[in-house]
Amino acid sequence: MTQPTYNKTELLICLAARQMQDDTSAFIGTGVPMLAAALAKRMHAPNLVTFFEFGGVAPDLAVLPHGVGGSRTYHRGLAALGILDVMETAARGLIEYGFLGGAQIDPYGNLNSTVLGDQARPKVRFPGSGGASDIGTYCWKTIAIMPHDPRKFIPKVDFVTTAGYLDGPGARERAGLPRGTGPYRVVTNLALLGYDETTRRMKLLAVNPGVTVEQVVASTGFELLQASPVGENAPPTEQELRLLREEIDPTRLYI
Amino acid sequence: MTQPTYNKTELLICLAARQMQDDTSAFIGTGVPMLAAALAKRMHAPNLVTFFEFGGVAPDLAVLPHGVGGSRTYHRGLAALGILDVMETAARGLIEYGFLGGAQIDPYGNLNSTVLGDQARPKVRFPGSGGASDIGTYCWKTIAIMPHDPRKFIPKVDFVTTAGYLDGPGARERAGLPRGTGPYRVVTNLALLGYDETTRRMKLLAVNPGVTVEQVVASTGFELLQASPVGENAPPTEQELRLLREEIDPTRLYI
Amino acid sequence: MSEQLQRGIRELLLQPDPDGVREWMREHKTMQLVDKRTTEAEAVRRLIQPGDYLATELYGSVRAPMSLVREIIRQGIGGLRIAGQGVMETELLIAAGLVASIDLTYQGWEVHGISPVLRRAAEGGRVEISEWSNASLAWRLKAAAMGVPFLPTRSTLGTDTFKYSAAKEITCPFTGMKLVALPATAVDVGLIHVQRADCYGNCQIDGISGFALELARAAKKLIVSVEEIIDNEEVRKYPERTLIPWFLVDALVVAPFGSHPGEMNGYYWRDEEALKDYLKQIQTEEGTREYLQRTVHDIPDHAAYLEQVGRARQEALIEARTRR
Amino acid sequence: MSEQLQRGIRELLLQPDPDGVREWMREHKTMQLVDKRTTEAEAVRRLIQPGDYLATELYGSVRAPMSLVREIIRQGIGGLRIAGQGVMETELLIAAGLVASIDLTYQGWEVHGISPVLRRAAEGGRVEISEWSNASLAWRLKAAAMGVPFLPTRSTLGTDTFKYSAAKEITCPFTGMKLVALPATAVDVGLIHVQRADCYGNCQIDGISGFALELARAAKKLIVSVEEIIDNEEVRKYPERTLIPWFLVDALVVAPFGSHPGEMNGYYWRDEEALKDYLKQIQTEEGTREYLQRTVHDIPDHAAYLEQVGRARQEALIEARTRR
Repeated sequence: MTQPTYNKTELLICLAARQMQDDTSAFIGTGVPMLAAALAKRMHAPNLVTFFEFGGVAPDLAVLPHGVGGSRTYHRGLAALGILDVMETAARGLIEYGFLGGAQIDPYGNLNSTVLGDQARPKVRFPGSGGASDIGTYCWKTIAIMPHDPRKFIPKVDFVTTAGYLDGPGARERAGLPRGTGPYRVVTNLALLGYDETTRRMKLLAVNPGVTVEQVVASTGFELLQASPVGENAPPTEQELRLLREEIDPTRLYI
Repeated sequence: MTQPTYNKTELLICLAARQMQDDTSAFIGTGVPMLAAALAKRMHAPNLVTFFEFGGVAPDLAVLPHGVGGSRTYHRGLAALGILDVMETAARGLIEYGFLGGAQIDPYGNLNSTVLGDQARPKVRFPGSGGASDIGTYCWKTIAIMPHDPRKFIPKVDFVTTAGYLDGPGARERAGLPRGTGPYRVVTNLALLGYDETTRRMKLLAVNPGVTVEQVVASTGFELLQASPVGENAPPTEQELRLLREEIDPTRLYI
Repeated sequence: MSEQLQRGIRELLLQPDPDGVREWMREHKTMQLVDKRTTEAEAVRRLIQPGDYLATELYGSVRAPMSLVREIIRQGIGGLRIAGQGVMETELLIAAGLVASIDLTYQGWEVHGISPVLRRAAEGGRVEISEWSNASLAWRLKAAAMGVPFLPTRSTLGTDTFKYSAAKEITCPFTGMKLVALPATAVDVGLIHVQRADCYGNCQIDGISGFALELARAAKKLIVSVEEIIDNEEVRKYPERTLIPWFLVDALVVAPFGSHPGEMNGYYWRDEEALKDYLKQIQTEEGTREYLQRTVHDIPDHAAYLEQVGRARQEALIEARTRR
Repeated sequence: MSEQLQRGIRELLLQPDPDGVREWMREHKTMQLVDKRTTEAEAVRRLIQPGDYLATELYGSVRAPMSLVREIIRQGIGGLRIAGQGVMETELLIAAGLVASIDLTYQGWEVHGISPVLRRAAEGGRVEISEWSNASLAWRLKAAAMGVPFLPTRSTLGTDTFKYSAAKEITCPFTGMKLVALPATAVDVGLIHVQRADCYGNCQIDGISGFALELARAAKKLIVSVEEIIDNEEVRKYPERTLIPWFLVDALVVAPFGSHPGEMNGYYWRDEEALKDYLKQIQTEEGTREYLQRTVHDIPDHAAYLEQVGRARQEALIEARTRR
């Protein structure tokens, strides 16, 4: 059996989908997280519940939403609430996973989606926190989806839009963030990464198909811990790809 | 033309109704305030809007509610909200009048609807604040409806359930209560009372038909200021009584 | 603002603990769509322990979870702390001697006057009472629903209602205004009666929402009783009508006439005759005992209660209901 | 908690003032049931002043009050402070150079990437920006809606988002927990687009409510645009569907396709073609000017805008709408 071909987005979706357990809930943004949730529900997590920022809960996702407030975030859903109801559901500890992205990430999983350079007169202005800082505060486990690039994986982000482990063990708790929360995974085009339980620093868990550990290290702008052994992520399966292409995103809005 | 006969409740309703201006709003409890609002709307204040504690707004009142949460508080109303939405509407300064009652009232309009005697082991236990303390905080003008009795109009209430002018001028503001709020009128079976703008003490404005100033003074357990001259309240008119008996409460639930 | 900040003299009946509640929620709540229908007996047995902190919704003789309250009495679960915004629902619990302490805002009968049951309990020193305003208790639930340990308000400033509460004065960091900090109440058990839900617990309410949304979100364990079950398809067709989503609900009890002798908007009117009978009986301790014996202890469940009410009276109440 | 409490370094764009807002509300809002229908031109002229603090709802290209935003640009009302939770609605105001400062949470295009308009304005130092999270801005509206000067949250603790805001850390008086105090924003003007209202402004929304309830209650002046007017009888039949009651609404603008090129649940789908055209044009300053010239300045009103869109395209978008 030949391995089916797939593109980078499809790989990210599959890797992200595999991180979510059944019978849990995920705070979902547009793009990869949405498709990952849809895929996870069809594969191993039929009872995964999706929450969308502006109030949508558990939609059918028959047509993919274009944004986190779109009508497809609650079409045939179980509830159509408001932004605060969803955020407060997370605040009460009821949402397990939260998806994040950003222009920069540091070894402690702090994320920057605000500016490069000075906030008052930035070199590059990004959209800002949006729900990211809320998600990073309240969801139990956050999963960052990032392109793997040494200019993005850097020792210190220009701006901490969303708190990761801040400056190390105990820092979240000292800052007043909810007990037991924090970065969980980073899914990139090269690898799957996690965090060391003691040092709270980023750790390479598994490389993507055809990628070497050296490539990942070279693409990371800070010293990367490594699991022993470093695993290898299985490529998207035929079933995953078929679901993605035929059922989840047949019009190729995202993939 | 002979003066029509009326009972005490009918008189209280008419006096209370006459205190409310058109194009305003009133926070309404069951009993006299509800009938007063219904009467005011049919007489001089067609645009008076009624708010009920648990969310009812501007119902038709075709059937009188039995309680502040009943279905008749929003039947054919303009909105059916929740308790906090109504309370916060008052908190934002949008509700003009609030009706209150109690077992005791003092010269500054402080009201007791909690206990006689010690709170921990009371001589008599009353229902407690309910919405009274909220109404007394947020409505611009509160109107108390009370039986006139020297044991109820006393120098110092056993328990300040609801803040009147507390201990005098400036006390509400010092306590942090909203600027410009406070007791406005007291409607009793004997008289209509207000408050002196300087001393914030209760003041006799007008006696009820057939009642003398002396009777009111004798029925008040503290020194009562008097308007000069003290007016005389007109008795319920035939029109008021007809509306009350034929349209507002034809089954005599309250009157 | 050099003035001394005041604090209420009562002890908290429930300590705010957002992180503890988060961990509890994560461990005990499920996102699974499972049929949560059960009986009053089973729901109460499984979810309510002696000493729990309870709150009921709505209020008075309106949309009140009476069949659940009667079952608590039947099982004799005592030492309860309650948020006492109530008429008959909480009064029955006090009457049965099951209540140790009350975060009280109102216990009475509105136009029908004060509560003889509360009078006997309070004047006899048999319950510990903290005083709150009605909105304050709802904001305390809201605080828990928001996952914060307190919410600020201006309500009750300057009163003895504040003094005999467990609230504290604070100063606004922006304006210097004096405010009351209301401690969050993530109650152990919430009891709510609604018109409709699907079998998973997605609940719809006709008319005012009272404080159902706040209580449902503040409760660690939530028992909902419903007049009728609707298909999940109906929920999915009108997702904005889901005021209480399924994952908040731990048990769902189908209880037609569940608010009896109170009313239920769109379903039945209040049973004036039964209420008058009740109000007469509770004037004395003996009458109260008789009432509880007859309407709770002598009958096994809500079905038997409805038989006692009788079909003819039920039909009359349905006929007299408030309609759109 | 001996640790030093932090505070954000940005100045407040709007000072919380509950008593001032109360007095403003009492003087300016009316409880009267008057027909509030008017045009975009009249509503904007009467209710929006240069320098006002504005907020729009919903978000993105969804249920957004686009016809009102275009009218503000047409009238060139500048120096605005805005609560920047937006995609096209707020981006257009920034593009037109009307925005002086932003309480920003998100200005971008989600899957379509970052905002070239915000980039040029921010990188060129033409707008002052404070940073907030999405929920924080909604809670700030909620604080104003509750009549309190602040609300506590745990969100943004430890971040630069907090550091570049105007929030302050406080300590919980019950638990000692560190919290962020979010200052209330009783905005000068709120702009909301909804599906339906009666002529008095009793508004119904299909689907998620976003932060419409909070904004409507936080706004000193509220302009609502609607897809269609319904009879007051419909409102009275389903009073629980009134999410924004009439007395909050100062002007009501009937604007079919008012969210175009965005979508409107139950009414029309998003106009992908128009959005792509827009996204292409705003890549450059010149393109942006051209776009504004063509879709705003060259045409007198929303009716003319809809003619520009064309009937055929409108029908296709209606056909593609999300249905129950």
